[in-house]
Amino acid sequence: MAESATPLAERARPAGTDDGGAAPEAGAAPEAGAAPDAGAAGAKKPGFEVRLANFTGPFDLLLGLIAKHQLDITEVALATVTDEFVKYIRNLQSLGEEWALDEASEFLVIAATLLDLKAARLLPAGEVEDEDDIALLEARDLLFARLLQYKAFKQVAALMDATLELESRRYPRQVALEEHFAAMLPELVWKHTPQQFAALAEAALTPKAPKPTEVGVAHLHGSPVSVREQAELIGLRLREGGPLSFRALIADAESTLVVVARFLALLELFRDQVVAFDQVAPLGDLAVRWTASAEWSSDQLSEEYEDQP
Amino acid sequence: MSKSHQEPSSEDMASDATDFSALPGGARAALEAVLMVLDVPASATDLAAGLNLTVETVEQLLLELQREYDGYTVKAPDMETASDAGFTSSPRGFELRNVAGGWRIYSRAEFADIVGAFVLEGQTARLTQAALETLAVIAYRQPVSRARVSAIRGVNVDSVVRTLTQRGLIEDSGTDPESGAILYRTTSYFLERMGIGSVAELPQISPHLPGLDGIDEFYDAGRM
Amino acid sequence: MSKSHQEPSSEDMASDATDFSALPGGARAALEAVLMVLDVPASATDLAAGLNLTVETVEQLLLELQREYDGYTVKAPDMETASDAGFTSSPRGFELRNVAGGWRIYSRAEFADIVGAFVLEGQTARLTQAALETLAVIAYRQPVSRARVSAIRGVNVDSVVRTLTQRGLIEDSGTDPESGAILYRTTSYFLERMGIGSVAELPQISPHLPGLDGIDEFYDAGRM
Repeated sequence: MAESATPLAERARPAGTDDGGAAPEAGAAPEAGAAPDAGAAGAKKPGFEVRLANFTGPFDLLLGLIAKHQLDITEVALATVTDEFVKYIRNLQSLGEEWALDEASEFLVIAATLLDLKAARLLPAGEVEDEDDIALLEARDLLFARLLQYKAFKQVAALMDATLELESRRYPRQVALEEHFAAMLPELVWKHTPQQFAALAEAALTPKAPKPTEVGVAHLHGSPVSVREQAELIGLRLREGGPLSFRALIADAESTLVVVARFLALLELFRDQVVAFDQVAPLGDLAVRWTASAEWSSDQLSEEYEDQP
Repeated sequence: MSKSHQEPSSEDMASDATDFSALPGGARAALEAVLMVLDVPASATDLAAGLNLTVETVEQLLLELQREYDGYTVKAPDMETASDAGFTSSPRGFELRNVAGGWRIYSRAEFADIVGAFVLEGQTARLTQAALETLAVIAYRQPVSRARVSAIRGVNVDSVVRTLTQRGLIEDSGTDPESGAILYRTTSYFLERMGIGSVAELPQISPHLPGLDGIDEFYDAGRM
Repeated sequence: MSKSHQEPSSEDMASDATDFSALPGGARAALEAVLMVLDVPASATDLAAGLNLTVETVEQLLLELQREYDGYTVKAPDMETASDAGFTSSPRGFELRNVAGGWRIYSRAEFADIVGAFVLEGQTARLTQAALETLAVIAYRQPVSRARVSAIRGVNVDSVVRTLTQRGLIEDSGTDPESGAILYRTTSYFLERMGIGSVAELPQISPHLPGLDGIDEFYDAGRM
């Protein structure tokens, strides 16, 4: 866009050296850059020390615990981490820290996360037998993915911090309008009576109710989605476009409900032996193939989902 | 203070142009004069409309001024229009930058300590870790709901979002048609504070996020 | 936005001077950086104190800059300190003026028509709803800082406060001793437009609305 707009990553790096290390080191190793809390705690420092003002969340703490033990998440010695977590909480209590409800619930999320991780770890690799096992495996992957994502955001947050810090050293020229220009502004139209003005003030000063956190109610009123229609759609696409991945088949789904309907439709189609599935690697993309004759119609589907959204 | 002008085509405007040769310093100085009164970045288009010059001319003049303030000798053989731009070769105390889609004058970063002593209200306080992470998620996932940001950060972000809004770094950008949730996006003030032209200039997140392109889908499926 | 420094004599400060030779453009550029962002005129004494230079040096530099902006060739045989000031011989679009004992950079008078047209384009005679609400909050909670008004309104009010100041409806009434933030109050022009004699005549509003103390609890929860 402009000469002045150097890509951030390039500028953020020199910042560390220019400022004598005052800004977070953008190019630092992931662990150090990502988890200042853990970095501060260091490998040697006894106890897990987190200042409450700096505490930002369960993933933060979890990452900190993992980073501190310099372990890959898949090899985390959970017993150690869990012990340490409990110790951390006891320590906070002994310090007489007051716990706000928010913070307490955040810690509960950590506990749950650790429990998930532990449960997932209990599953012996490569011996997936029943659906519960699969669910556990997915939970572990999901958790792992979330941790990685959180870590990535933590890293870009550090980059942004360095950039904001660097940029704050430039002050914009922002001066009052020179008087002769100010005098040229159109005369202000003022129609408010003191009472109207007071009403305005009253409204402006009334504390606003916090904006509602969304509750997912949309599905309750969603338009019905028919499994049969979705089966028809899938059939059409597979016959025309050859094998498609499940991902591709749901790419245009406008809601989760449609995704679910297409999934159910696929199961139906599989039962009716008109499609086949290929999966190259475990947990890899699922390729769906049309195996029936071109004359198939959705009327041949079982009646199970008839008229059910 | 900038705004979009209803423009006749730039050719029309040039034909009807102000006679800058009668003014001291010509079009370059006129542009400089306008830059002096800006209180938000102004685009080359707005500046061109206000000065009755073509956008191309203004862009060239802006680049000339920018280089001159930075101390480059602008009278190069290939820049004939820069004939009166002088031979300055030491940087000025200020710089002209193109940020958030517009141009604006800033004091040079090297003098931050000195300038800071004169500016009563220093630049806003540094953001906390929580605020930075929330801002990062919103910047990369915008428009995005608080619930999604919370899911990524693993904590409730309501109060942080409120503070970021108060500081003008993010804003309400309507509601999600499906969930009815308020969606947030970053503001042009955010771009200005980051010194970038658009969010596309934010550093790529993918090197930090190996192989997780499809994570959003995962997310909606398994919300904790 | 200048601030008067508690000054030891300027000689003391000079002995403890900043090493400007390490900065690009030296002391002259440092002075220029300060002048570029100063909102209200600053005296040579204030500038000298802030820059850790003697008043004499600053006065000389100010005159040099003034002449340079006006297009004089400043590298004259009798001005050895101006060695790096360049050979500019065409006037800049801005000028350095000494008004009532203070120095400030203004857009050059010759460009008043062009600058005026640019500034006034799109200006309306009406206050926006955001401006009105902000004015109402300031009127009932004055003196009050921008940060506090932002907290009450939930959005950044910087640009609206600038507009209200520009319109002469509010003014700077000193700084908060604790935070150093500028406090704003309504002006006599505001009273005139409201048709009342003093702010005490503003109609009562509900006493149950958060006052300045209560607002903290409501809005400052999100630590930044």
